[in-house]
Amino acid sequence: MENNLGALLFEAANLLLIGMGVVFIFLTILIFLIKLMSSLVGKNAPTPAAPVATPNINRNTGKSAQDKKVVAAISAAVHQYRQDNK
Amino acid sequence: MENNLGALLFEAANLLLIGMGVVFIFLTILIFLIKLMSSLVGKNAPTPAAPVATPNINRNTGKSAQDKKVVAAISAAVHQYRQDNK
Amino acid sequence: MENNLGALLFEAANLLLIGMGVVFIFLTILIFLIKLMSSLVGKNAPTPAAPVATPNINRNTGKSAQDKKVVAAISAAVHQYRQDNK
Amino acid sequence: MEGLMTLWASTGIANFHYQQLIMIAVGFGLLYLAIAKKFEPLLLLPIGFGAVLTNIPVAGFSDPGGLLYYVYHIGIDTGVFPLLIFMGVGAMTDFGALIANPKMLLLGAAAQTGIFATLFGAILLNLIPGFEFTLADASAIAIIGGADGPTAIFLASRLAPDLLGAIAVAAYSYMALVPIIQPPIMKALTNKEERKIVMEQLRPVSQREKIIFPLMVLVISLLLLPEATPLVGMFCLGNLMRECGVVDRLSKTAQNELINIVTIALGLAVGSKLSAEAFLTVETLGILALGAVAFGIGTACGVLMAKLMCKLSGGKINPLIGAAGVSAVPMAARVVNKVGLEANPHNFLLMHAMGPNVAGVLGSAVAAGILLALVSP
Amino acid sequence: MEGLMTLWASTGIANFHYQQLIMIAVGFGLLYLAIAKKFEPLLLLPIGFGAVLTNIPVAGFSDPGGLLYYVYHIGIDTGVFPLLIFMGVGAMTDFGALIANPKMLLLGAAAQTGIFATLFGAILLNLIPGFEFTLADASAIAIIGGADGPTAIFLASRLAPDLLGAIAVAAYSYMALVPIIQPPIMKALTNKEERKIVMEQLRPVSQREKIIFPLMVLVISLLLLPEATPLVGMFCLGNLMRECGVVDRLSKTAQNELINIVTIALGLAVGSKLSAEAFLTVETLGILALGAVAFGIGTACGVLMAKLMCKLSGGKINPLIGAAGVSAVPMAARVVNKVGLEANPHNFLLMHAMGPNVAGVLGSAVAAGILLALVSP
Amino acid sequence: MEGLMTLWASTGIANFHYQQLIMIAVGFGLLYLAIAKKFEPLLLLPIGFGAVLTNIPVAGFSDPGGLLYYVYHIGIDTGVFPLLIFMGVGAMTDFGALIANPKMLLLGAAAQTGIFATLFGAILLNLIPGFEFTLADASAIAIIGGADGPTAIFLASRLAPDLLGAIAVAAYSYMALVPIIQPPIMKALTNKEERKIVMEQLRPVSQREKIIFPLMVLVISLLLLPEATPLVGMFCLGNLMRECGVVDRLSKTAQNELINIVTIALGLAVGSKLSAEAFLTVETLGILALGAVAFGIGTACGVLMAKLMCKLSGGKINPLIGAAGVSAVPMAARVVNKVGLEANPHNFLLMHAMGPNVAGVLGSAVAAGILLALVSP
Ligand code: NA
Ligand code: NA
Ligand code: NA
Repeated sequence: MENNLGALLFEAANLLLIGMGVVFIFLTILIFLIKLMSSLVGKNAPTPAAPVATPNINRNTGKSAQDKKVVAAISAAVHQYRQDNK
Repeated sequence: MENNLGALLFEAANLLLIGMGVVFIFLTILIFLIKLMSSLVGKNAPTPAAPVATPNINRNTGKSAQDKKVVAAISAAVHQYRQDNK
Repeated sequence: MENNLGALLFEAANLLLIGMGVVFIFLTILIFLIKLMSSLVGKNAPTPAAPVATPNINRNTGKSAQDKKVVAAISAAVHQYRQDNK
Repeated sequence: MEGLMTLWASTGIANFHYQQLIMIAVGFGLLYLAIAKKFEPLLLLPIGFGAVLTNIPVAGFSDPGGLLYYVYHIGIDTGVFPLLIFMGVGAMTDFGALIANPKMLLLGAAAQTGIFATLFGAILLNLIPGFEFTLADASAIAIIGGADGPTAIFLASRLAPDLLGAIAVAAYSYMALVPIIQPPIMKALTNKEERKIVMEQLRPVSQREKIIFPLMVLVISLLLLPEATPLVGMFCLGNLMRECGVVDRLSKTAQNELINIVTIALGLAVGSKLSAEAFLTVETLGILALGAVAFGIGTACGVLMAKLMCKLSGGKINPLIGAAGVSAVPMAARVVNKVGLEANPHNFLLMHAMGPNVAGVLGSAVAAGILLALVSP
Repeated sequence: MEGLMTLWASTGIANFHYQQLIMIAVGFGLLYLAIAKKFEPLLLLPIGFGAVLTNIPVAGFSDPGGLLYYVYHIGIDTGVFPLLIFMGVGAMTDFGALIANPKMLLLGAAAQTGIFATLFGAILLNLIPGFEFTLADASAIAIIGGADGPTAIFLASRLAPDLLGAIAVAAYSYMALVPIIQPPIMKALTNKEERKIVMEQLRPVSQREKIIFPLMVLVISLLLLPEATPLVGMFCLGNLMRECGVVDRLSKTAQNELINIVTIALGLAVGSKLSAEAFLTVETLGILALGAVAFGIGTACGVLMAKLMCKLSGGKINPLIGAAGVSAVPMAARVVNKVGLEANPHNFLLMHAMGPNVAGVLGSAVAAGILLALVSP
Repeated sequence: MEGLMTLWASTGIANFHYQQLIMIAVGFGLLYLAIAKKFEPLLLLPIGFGAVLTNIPVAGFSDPGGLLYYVYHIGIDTGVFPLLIFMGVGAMTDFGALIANPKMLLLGAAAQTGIFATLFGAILLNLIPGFEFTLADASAIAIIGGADGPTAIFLASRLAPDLLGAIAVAAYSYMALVPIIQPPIMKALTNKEERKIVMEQLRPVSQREKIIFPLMVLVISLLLLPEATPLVGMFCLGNLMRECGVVDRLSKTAQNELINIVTIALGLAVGSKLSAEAFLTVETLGILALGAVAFGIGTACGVLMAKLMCKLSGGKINPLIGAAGVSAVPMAARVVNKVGLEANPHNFLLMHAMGPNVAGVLGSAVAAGILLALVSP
């Protein structure tokens, strides 16, 4: 059992070294590739067409359409008022 | 066959008695537990935060924001009108 | 092989004839049935209750409710203004 | 020319048996009821369509390897589809009215008499030559009186798979016919004064009570009647997701996309059991007759229990709401409301009828559990 | 160190065969077409991704127990996924334009010539050493001319599973290439005067006609060609749910969440058939060539039939709309509209092209049914 | 009376073993944590409910033919559910913060030390009588330190299915406990000046970078560590669907309905592994203890690595963000933000912590791949 434990611990140490090594190698390669990629496409590329922004844009359109309606309604009301007060 | 029918009818009677008994016992226990539960947590607990209400609340917020806009637009229009009529 | 090819080509010709025949028969029957059906139910039937329209209707209701609000707000503003200017 | 012969040999025309044509007509009949008459269309439309498909010769929809074969064996043989539907129904059900007035559970209990009384009817039908219902068959038929589609399908898939198609069709048809079946019974058993009774407004129910309720039902069920826990448990899971307020995205999916997907599949799978051999039998007529009887007895017992409670409470309970105890949510509650309004135009019973109505769902799930525990297929 | 060796032995680098690298490049190529060129991205993106995954050594995506293995065997081997897609497409399709002008069905019929003519091409390729297409292979390849993805996948899964990957890729690629393939053929077969023809506005179609239409198609199909009912039937079910107005929640789910889920899974499963052994063969080149031929012949026959109808109707039909008969909904109808506008800037053919376009879907489902009935794998 | 005896023999009361009662109490405890304490309710609610159901006697939820039996074998045994969840999580993840500052990947790497260090702890526990963890068991337990639910479930289903229930419960519980576990460690390893460091605003990231990123991760993964590609690949597929902009409907479904449906099923299936035999063992206590250790070590190593990077960068990096490297998205990033605000009320670290946070997801998927490659069950 003790012996077995030693073997298991040795395997665990092995896993720790290899595992952390591969994790760091993997993610370090990724760092360099991201930098490379960004330097190739990132700077020239247009800023993202922010998909989340689309609904906002629509909503704004909605709002401004509404604003226009409000303004139109007010113009009409004020016009009417002027007529009445003439 | 007739004999078999008698046996089946006897079993059905058995099922009727036991079945309705268990249904009533089950639901009667539930009545008492609901009453117990309500007396323990119901009276003290806040009224439900009505999940259905949430959208309404949002909608109301939306509306009131809109109302504010309307009021602001009207104030502006009326202000403008006053200026014009001075 | 050549022989086999001949057999395959013959089968393909068979398929072409039967296939296009059945396609045309199938769709021609459908033409007549559609015409029959339209003459039986189409002319008398009301125009579709356009399911897509429902949300629009709601939206319109929303809009008109909003419009009413705008009108109400304006009436109030104008009324207030009249009062002020008396 | 050989190809032409092969093709002809594979046409429907050359392969139809007249029974299949009759069953396809039955399928179209169900589609007509679903679309033109709005009879429980969410289920009867896919059931009707499935009935048409399964009876097409050569196509083999319900043969091994066919679409409906897979759907049936994956979803109904395993019991998974009715249980998922039950979870979704749980997520759609508001027990507020029942928690505010728990005595309503007695009405949900009384209405189950329809189920157990129908057992006798099914067995007595064996006196007529051509009928040979076993006790398992009788139980699966009797559950139609529970007026609850998924419960009926679940129990039938366990006790009498051969009768499943007819039982499901009868259950959903009678649920759709509630506005026609119930009012005469309700009026025959009550007088106008009783129907006019206005009930006290229900107290508001706190969120905490609504959260604890499904857990309590689950506990009673697992202690008393574990056989009922598949149905009751999934129902409680759905209801807990609805009320707990922390998993709204799961609750929303259970009430919408998930139940919709399963409904399409369940309907088609039920329809696939409407084959000529299984449906064009005298037993189907028996099932339809017994289903009507079960509905009627359930309604009557619910109303009679409500009359008793009316007496005992000094006239505070309108006996009409007993009819909602058969479940058939929310149709039965609406019928109660309508009949109540006829007697007294200011008497809105809808909320009061929701209590017995959801109690009836629990009641028939419990009844199904008892039948599963005591009857073997 | 032993661990390090084990790890090295399990890296991709140590296990790649060059063919797998090529296939991964093919997968990335499909992703490029889907994302940068917007070639049918809903299908080609998951197909491309599946092609990458299935060719990763060691990972075993398509080995028993792997994700793509399950998805393929559950969804495509059984035929369930293409049928569910077909139901969803049915729920998205509006047959109004076709019901208003049913003669358009003839254009949908004529365009199927592309399918059957391609059979000869596939068989004649056997003259070239390296090709050994059976009649089943030839049929599965020819259906690319139907310009309908799920139909092609369904037929290929039945008649030539080994070619499924290449056939699906060819079908979706050519559907995306319709704006490039069709216009030259359309212009070569028509003169400018013909292209300028303005068609009469279509009458409105009542809801009742739209409800009866899918049922009618189902009936003809089950009488004449039961082998086509899996495809046609599920399509009609989707369309009936859409039009009947009583099961909107089911129709909405079929058109959205259900078809989206199935599309992801179907794409991955099709991609899993893009293994090096199956794809890097001379047969793939043959399939790509034959697919283009099938598209071309289908387009040409559609236009020629429309020219004939134009003559017979005294010039009331614009021959361009015949090209929409290959289906490829709605791309082909849009191309017709665009070519029409080039000839006459006030000539909007879109609605008129929708008739032959949806007729083409029915036409190729019927053609698939014939091939299923007459050709055995 | 016989029926009454049969019924009694089938009640829960007559069949309970006390261990089942304890496990049902554990299930209710999980429900309490989920609902009242809001501990990862999306998973812990179905897990808790599944634990209750699976321990009901007679009902047989997890016996062959029972609902949870099917759900477990279809979804977890095959690995399909965790992979679908991973795809959905990928579709919800924005890698912008990481692409803008790729050095953050080092923090996501450092935090994985918690996983590998815990291996020793699990093996050393074997010194205590009653513990007999194999290397496979130890690996499955250690992955709790990855703070990523689906990764832990996927690895446990492969390496130690018997411990799956306890491992999943520990993983989700500790993810919920991040706001309690992490701050003391973060404060012990940093001084107030370090915690006050304000970081530079991140540059905006273009859509093209976001599209290429998941493809790049996929390529590195398939070259270096194919065993990690099931997890990494499905994650990248989800992320690609999100960012590519041409399959929004698929991305939306993957993030909502699909992940919701799978979450309900996954939770129930995990709960079904909380049987008395599997959970009421001393090993569960060991798993809970080791999980806490793994979380602590991971947090500490992340912070220490961030301190090192702070030194090397001349004080431009706030060491707190290292704690987010364990993943537990987005909880850990929020905790970093909160602790940062305590030190400096104008220091908003949330966006900067999102980089290491999503890096931690990749890191633990890579770690899981290594364990799958080197450890056999
Ligand atoms: Na009931
Ligand atoms: Na076509
Ligand atoms: Na992690």
